[in-house]
Amino acid sequence: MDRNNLGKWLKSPGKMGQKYSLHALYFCTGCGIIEIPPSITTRWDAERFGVIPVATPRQANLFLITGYVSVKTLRYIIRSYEQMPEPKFTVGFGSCPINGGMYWDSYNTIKHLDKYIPVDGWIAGCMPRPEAVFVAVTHLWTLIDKGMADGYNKYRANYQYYRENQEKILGKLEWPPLFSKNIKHEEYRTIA
Amino acid sequence: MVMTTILEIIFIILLAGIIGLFFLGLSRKIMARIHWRYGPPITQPLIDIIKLFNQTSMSHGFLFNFGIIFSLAGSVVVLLFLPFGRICPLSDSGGLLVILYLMLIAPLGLALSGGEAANPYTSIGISRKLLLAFGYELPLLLILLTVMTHYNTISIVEIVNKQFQAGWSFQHLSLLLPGIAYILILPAILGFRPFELIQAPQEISSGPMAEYSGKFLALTTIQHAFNIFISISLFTNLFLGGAANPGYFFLKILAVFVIFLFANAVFPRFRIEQAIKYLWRWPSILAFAGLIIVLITGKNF
Amino acid sequence: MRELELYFGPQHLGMVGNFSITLNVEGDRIVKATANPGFLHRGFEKLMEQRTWIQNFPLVCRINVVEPDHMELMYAMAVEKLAGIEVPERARFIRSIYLELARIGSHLFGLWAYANMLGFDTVANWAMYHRDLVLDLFEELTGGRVYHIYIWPGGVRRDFPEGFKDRIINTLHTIGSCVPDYDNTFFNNRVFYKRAKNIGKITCEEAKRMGAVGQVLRATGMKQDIRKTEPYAAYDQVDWEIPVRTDGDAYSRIWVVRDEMIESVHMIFKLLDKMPEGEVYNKIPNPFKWKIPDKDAYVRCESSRGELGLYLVSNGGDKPYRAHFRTPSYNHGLTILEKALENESIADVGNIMISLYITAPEIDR
Amino acid sequence: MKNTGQLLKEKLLLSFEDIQAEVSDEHRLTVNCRKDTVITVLSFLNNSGYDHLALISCVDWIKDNVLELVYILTAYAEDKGKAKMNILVKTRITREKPGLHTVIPVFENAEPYERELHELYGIHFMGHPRLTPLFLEREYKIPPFRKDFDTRKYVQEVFDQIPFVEDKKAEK
Repeated sequence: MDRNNLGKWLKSPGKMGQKYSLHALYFCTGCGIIEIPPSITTRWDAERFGVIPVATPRQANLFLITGYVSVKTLRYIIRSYEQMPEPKFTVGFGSCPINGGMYWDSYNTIKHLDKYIPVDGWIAGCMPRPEAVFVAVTHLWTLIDKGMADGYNKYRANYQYYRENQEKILGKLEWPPLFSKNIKHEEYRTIA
Repeated sequence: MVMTTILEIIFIILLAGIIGLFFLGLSRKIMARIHWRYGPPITQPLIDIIKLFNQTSMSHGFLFNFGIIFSLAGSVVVLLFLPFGRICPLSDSGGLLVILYLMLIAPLGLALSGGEAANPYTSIGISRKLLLAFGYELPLLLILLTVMTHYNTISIVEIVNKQFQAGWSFQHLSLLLPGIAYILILPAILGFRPFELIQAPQEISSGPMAEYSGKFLALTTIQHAFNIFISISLFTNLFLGGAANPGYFFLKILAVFVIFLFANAVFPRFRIEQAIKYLWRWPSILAFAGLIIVLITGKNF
Repeated sequence: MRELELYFGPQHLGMVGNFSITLNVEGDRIVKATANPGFLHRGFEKLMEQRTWIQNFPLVCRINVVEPDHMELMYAMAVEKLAGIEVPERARFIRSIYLELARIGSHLFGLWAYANMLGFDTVANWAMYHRDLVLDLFEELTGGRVYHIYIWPGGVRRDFPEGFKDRIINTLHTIGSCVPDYDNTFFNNRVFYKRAKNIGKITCEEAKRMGAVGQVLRATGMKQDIRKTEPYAAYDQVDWEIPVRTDGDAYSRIWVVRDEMIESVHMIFKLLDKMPEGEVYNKIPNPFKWKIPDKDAYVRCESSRGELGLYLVSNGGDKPYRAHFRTPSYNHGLTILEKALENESIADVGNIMISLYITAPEIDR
Repeated sequence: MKNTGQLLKEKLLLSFEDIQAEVSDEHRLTVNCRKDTVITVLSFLNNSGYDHLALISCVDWIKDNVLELVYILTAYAEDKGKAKMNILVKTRITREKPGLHTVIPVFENAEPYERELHELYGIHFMGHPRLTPLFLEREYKIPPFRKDFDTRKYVQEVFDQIPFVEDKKAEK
């Protein structure tokens, strides 16, 4: 952990800030939420790594998809994800968002979450232990350091494809598209 | 003369920001220890702010941006009228009444900004914030009136000076009741439990903050830090005798803050009507009684 | 005054699980509340029809994540009833101890949720820590922290390990020694009393009419507990009391939960004293060829939220023909919640919801 | 000495003509009745003290081409004999256009159960105030809990057909 490395802070404050201040959106998408209270309270205390749950997507930059995603939840996941300010990171928690896990033949759960929104990392297992959350967080740090946690750029660049997939499952989405076309990362910087 | 004033202004704003953020970090650390946790580093609020400034921010229109700046400016202006030890940039020009008036600007600014966001939780949060402000303004006004009558001045610097001569206000029997009343309403001014109902993340999704992202959230955090500094400094200046040098003053406000933090840890939050009922009952009665006592006993100075 | 439609959840810090309520509010008062479940619907009962009798065990425990153990018990009991399997005496005691530990864990989780809802982080953190101590016991006993799959048709999967009895006693003493702390800071707190008293009030008559069970019913003064009326496992072997309160509001419900937790601790001590020696497992037929005669069964037990039932139908095959769980949160979350929220303040939505002890996965299944 | 179940069975058989009742277990009474007498049987049982509707379930007997509805009743009672009883009231309806009267007037908490069965089995409950979707987001041609709905095939047809974004990009 290089949180106390002042040189790095001066060199790239944005990156360091994103690393050590991960505000996780509190959204109980599935049964994985049962391990979130232990990991944010006394026994494991995620706050010492700067990970705290926040109430609204506007304040969050880490989206923990805790467990299986039913079709009805997917709509709200997309909605919340699009509301989060960039840069934002998504981590799938548990086996179910990876490939359906236990519910591989259920008619109401999404099998591969990354077909609908970009996911930066996965935590496998059912149920992953709270330690696994911390392993994921340290991996995410490495990814942010190397600039590889760029799911949000991918979302922007492939927005049309993602939106098509979303509409195939959910029917017509009631909110307007976030981007009018697929935007490349460099292009976006010049617009914004 | 002008130069020193400007330097003092910059110094006090920086200092208040640093101390406020330090207090925020300290509160997270101490609360964590009370929870039997290790807690975040004390610089965590600063890290959060650095991150927030490096995020994209969603604006909801002109008033949304303006309101935040307005409330931040309101807090900054209050700072200039508060003596910090001997440093007080605008001590001659203002008094308690100005402070009382300016302290209302910060919630109003947030209300302006949140009203533009058009999120129902934001509007509920703002109505709670304004109601709570009305709740504590009444006893606060009574307390300040008592203090002003007792010391026969509206200048806060003079009040501090008089306390140097005659001991802290708490040692004056006639100011005991208002002092207790101030202690009772201070959690409400600080937004501590049991009055932590403005944000109340479990009830109204962090209320006025619900729509803030990126730099707006950073600015509101800084404003919150200023607010903590201001409310505790005012209390220290009025009742704990201020201080002759900044170091001593800092120790005093630190002690006050930590004591209120402990109270914060052992209460759930009120509902808004219960909070108002509480604020308008005991603190107001005590402050009013204090005012009458002071009026009867007459001016001491 | 203008009526406003407010969406409470599913993304909300005060939500228990993935659940949503649509509130019609006038000012601060709720005019009408509509529960909107289904965010966690996985079609469990359909999936169970496609798996063999034994394969279903990993599935059933995932129905309610807060308290998987009673789900296992329910399924095992139903299978035992259909197939006519007996459970050894020692296994009955182990089941009871295990289920009571699960009840304590679940109640501590509920306490976390409730304290957190009221903004009482301190107690919330303590409760979660104590729950972790209970989960440590489970981990040693079964190998899993959350999902255990410990109860099996014909008994339990394995006996207590060496010295496990002492560790249970140690853990319970640790938790028990903090009860005065909890009482002083939380249960006897004046602000808590003000927040919870007369909130979400339902009378005994209403509760019966709307199918309330568990704490919600016991908080209205009705002394009903399936552990007493239809004893399963080893609950008829020891003496214990049903804690009851009479006011039917959030305050009484939380106090019932607290009393129940303490009663559970005492019960575990009594069960440990009386526990006989012997086998813990009656052999079942080869699970790959296991066919169960053409019958149906309804079994029920008292989970930490109230009456939990399972209607299980077999058509003589190697898979269940139909399974239907009757979960306690179902009526609490869909009927009583809508009634209890009427004319309350927005600030109390989460308060009432958690005091009714609703868990969303149970409703949706 | 007859137990509670036997007594209740005799009482039921006296009051109703076209029902079969059977005490299969010590604490279990199964009642089979026609679909139009369900509501009267339930209200009779409610008045005799079995006032807790625990569950309304449905079994799809596809070979006989019927849906079997099961109402499970227990009692809120401190009297041991009564509290132990489980009463299963069963009725059979056709699979095509299934419909019967709602039991909400008798048991208020039947509302969500009936809504669920409407959604998952396609049973229409006449007189139900809101038969709106409860759990499901997508629409299904065959209600998903019926035996002829094959969820594995459905998963293959719907979820597995959606391409990964990388594949899609490579295509273009």
